[in-house]
Amino acid sequence: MATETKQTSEPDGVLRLGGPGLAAEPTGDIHEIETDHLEVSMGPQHPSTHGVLRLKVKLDGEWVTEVQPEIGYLHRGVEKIAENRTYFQFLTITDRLDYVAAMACNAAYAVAVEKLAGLTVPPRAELCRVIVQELDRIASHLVSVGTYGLDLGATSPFIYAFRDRETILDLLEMVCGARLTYSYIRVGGVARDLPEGEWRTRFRQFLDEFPPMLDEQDTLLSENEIFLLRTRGVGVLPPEVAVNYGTSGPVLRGSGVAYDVRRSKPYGLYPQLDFNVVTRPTGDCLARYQVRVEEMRQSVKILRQCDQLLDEIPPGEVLAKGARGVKPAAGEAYASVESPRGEMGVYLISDGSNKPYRLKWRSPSFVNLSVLSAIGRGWKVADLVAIIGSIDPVFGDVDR
Amino acid sequence: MSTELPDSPEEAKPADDIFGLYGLEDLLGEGVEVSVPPVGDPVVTIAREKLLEACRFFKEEQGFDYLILVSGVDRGDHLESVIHLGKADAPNIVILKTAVPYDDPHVPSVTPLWQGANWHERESFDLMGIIYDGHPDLRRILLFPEWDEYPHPLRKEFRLPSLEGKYTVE
Amino acid sequence: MGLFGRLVDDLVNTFVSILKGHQVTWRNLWRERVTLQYPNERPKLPERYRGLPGLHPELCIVCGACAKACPVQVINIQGRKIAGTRHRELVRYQLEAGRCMFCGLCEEACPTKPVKAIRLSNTFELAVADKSALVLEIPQLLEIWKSKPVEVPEEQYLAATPKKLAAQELAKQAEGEKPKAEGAEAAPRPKRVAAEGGPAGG
Amino acid sequence: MNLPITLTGIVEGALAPLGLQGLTPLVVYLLDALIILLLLIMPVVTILIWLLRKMLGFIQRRLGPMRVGPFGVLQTIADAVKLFHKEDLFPANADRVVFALAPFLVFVPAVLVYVVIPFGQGDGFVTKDLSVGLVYLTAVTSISAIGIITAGWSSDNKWSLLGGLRSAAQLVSYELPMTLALLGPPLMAGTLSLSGIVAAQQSVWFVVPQALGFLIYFIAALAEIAHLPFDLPEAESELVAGYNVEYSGMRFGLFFLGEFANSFTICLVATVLFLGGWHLPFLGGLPLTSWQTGLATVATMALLGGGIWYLNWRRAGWTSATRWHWLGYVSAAILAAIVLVAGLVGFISVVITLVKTSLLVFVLMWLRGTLPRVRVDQLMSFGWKALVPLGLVNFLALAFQAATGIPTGWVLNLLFFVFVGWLLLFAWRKRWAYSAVS
Repeated sequence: MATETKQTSEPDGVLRLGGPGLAAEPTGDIHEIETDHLEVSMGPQHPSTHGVLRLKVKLDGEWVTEVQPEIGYLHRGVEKIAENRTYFQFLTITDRLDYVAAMACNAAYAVAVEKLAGLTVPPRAELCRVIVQELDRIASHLVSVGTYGLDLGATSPFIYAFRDRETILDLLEMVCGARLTYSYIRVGGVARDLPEGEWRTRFRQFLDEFPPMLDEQDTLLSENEIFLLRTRGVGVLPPEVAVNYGTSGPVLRGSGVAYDVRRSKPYGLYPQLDFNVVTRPTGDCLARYQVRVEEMRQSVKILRQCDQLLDEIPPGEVLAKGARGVKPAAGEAYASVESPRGEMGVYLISDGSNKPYRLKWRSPSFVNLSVLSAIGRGWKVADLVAIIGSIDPVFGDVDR
Repeated sequence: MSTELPDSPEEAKPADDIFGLYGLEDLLGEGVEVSVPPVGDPVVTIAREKLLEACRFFKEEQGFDYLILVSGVDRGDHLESVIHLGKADAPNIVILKTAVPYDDPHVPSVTPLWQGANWHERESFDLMGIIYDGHPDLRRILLFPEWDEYPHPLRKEFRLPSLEGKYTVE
Repeated sequence: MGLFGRLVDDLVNTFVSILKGHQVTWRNLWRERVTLQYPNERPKLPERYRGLPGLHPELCIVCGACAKACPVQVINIQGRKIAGTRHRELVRYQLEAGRCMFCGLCEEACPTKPVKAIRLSNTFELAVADKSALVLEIPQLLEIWKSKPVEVPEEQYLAATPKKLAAQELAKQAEGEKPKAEGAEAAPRPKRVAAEGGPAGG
Repeated sequence: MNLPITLTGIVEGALAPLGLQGLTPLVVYLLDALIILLLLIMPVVTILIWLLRKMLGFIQRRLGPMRVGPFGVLQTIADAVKLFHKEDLFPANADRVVFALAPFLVFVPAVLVYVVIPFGQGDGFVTKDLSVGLVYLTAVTSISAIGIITAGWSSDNKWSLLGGLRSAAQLVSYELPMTLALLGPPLMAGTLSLSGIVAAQQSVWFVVPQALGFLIYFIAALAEIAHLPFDLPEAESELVAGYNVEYSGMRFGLFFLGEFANSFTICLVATVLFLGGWHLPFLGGLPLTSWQTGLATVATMALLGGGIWYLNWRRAGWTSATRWHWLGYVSAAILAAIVLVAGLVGFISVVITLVKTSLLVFVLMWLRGTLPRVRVDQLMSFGWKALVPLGLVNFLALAFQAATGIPTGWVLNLLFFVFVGWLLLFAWRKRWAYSAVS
């Protein structure tokens, strides 16, 4: 098992990381045999690039000597579209960014516009936001963890994860009528209050049933020796490099940096809630996987508190006055939320009209993926797949 | 070296304390201006010659080690390169802005300080047309290399087909 | 322990971990299935489900709020004034379902009461052989509208349609009365509505 | 008991008027092979694929195939029909001859193996009981490696080349421990004929004195047929589909069928060599002719399928989802008739063999539903550092025992049993609480 990570400082002063394969240079007699590197294009149609990622990979046998991500296959010019939509209308487009966790996209945009326009969100709406965001975080992590199993060849965890995710999607569908493109968190609040009755029962049932299911599914992966062999010590990302690259979310916390927007730059109801920022010190694929699993448990913890708060905060107004035709004064604001993939920020400039003058989306997947060319080299092809899976990019979010 | 920070973000940003808090007095001078807008975070406007120096100051002396965002803005009469800096362990944000004329859109790249700027700057170059000097690999990232319909689609001159309402009453 | 100890530990761990995994799959082998055999078993859609928008042409007051609220501009409305009154009637209503993203902003913007003229239905099966079949006209839209149950009885919501109001107004005009007050009450002014829905043009 | 009309008789009768009696043995052989292919391999593979998909589905709380035929029994046939309809594509720069031949190199050996395997007691159950059956077996199964390598190479695709190379390395490495383990039973039985080996297990199955060998064989064979956790040559998440990425239509179908036929084969071989073949403690088989073996096989698979069917019914109930109702009933009726006829003729020994085999096949499916895939270097080091030394030790102990009569083989396996028992105890003492997370 390869556990060592090498760092080399190359002439241009750029820090490069990589696996044990970096040392696999031919020595002695092998020099006499002329060998050539194999250049392959991994993706954009490839089962484990999680969408339309294309990697230009240079292989020396099974060793990856160079990896260069090529993105943009899903670019839809969302930032330009934003300049042609009203503040209220653009919210529906944000669903299409990180389509695995659209609630976070809704929230990031809504928080930014509220900051710019000085809107106050009603307390009940804040509670609804936390609940749907955390549910969505679990759903998103389940996709990530499940497909990670699939990347490593285990099919069952994927199905188990999607079965649980289905429960969450049903809950969210009851809340907002859609399973992926929620458009639920609106500028100034939420679209509608949470439904009562059956929804509440099923929500509580989910909170009770999910943790054992998660443990069971986790048994299949993180307690399996083959899985550990494939992930432990693979794709190590040291903390200083992770910060230098600006990574966030499980990728950064897997390297031991306790940076979570919900704690670092608190928003909404999060300062009142009790949860831990999950970190793992090792920075390898296993650490990133474990952070995701543990975050799901933390989300359940948050949701249990929210379940109590639902009784304390009475139903009432859920959309701030004047949110529909919001017209912020000229100015600019940067606001961010913790999406399942990390710091999802929106930099918004207003010129006083009803449409954004400029909107810049700080997508966590984009930043996290940029670290791949640094940590992806020096490993085997199979490890590269594991590393991509542990970074968990979503291409709606990367390419925007 | 970093200044001691209060716990909550509200305390961290009283407008009159900004210079002391971020140690901006040392930096102020020719080509560096500070403004604290009513909404949002403190903005430091920097001439592009001093950008790298200012970034190094923020990173190494003020502990702004976390690069959030590098972006470009088309202000109508000039371009603007905007850098959002944060800290990995504190809520502070500072925004660095550099004005860039249309006919000479060059800005020093901050990749020597933050590797993470690499893709942000490529994107800004791709969509906004700002050229980052010293960038190791400045080429298109989101659009395909042969894109020439309009070189930099996020500039204001590039207009999308208008979305007229299709509502008619005779 | 040393090397031998580590070896034994590794062996035990491997053995146990693999058995544990098999234990999990074995347990799942006997659990109830979760598959829904879709075309034969239908999903139970929640009340708030956002499917294809449907329109009731009688209820529509042709204010254009839905067209203006739509972020992707799939709604195309043509109306005309009913001669001699303040009311409008629908001539043509087109909805390009192929581009619709089911966000529901049109429904939220619709001002008619007690039932909205445009409502998102439970229809989600949109597969067609030809894209042009996805441009929906009034008859199809009405069918979709009616596919979702309405709580209000039909006589009640059809009591004050623009056409009926216009007919009343004309009748009153014929009697020589001034119908202004009633007309203003029945049809909200489009400008105010449009502002609420968020104007897209301009 | 034999049916009144024999195949030889029919062929002789047909050839005699043409004056070609001399060709009778050849034609009979060819027809025999054809019957084996059509009556044995095809139905077995068909039902096996369905079983596998059903079991995997149940493990994952799905239903598996449900549409074609009742509970999707005929899904594999529908897939095969679909594959036949597909265009047979050749990549532009492919080596056309090699590319076209490669699938046959994989599929044909998978079928050829069945020639020497005794399905039941008596000559009727084995096509040709070679005196060097085991040698033939190991030789023929190795051919499919060539097919995979040439498929990978001739496609002119970098991914399939990688898959081919991986498979070359893997198959060559695991051939060694597998053969070492396979040498155990003939050492004990004193013959290379597979029927002889089964006959030698009348009193005690070889899995008892050669448990270690059985384990080594099973693991190595998993790698040989590229089954999870060793399915590296076609690891779809890494190499897209490995060596068969460029194949389409029935050429791909041949790889697919060959793969499933292979998984059946290794289980069958394990049954014959280690699990006592048709032996039960006190039941013998009845003689049957070779072509009736096919019927018997189908019947057993039908019985097994019936079990799954029952499970499925318990779970899903009857739905109108099965569009091909009538076809399903017809096929079920045919299968039932075959069961009846074969039952009348008597096929108990075949049933025993196939039930044992099917249990092993279930283990394969279970593994497939549970384990992730290992990495190529881990695969290699496991093969060379664990399996080969163990295989050598096992073989030496057995050979020493055979040569001198000192029961070293028994001692080794006793040690192995003690070790496994100790592991279980250890595991139980830890109350399965071992957690790798910490």
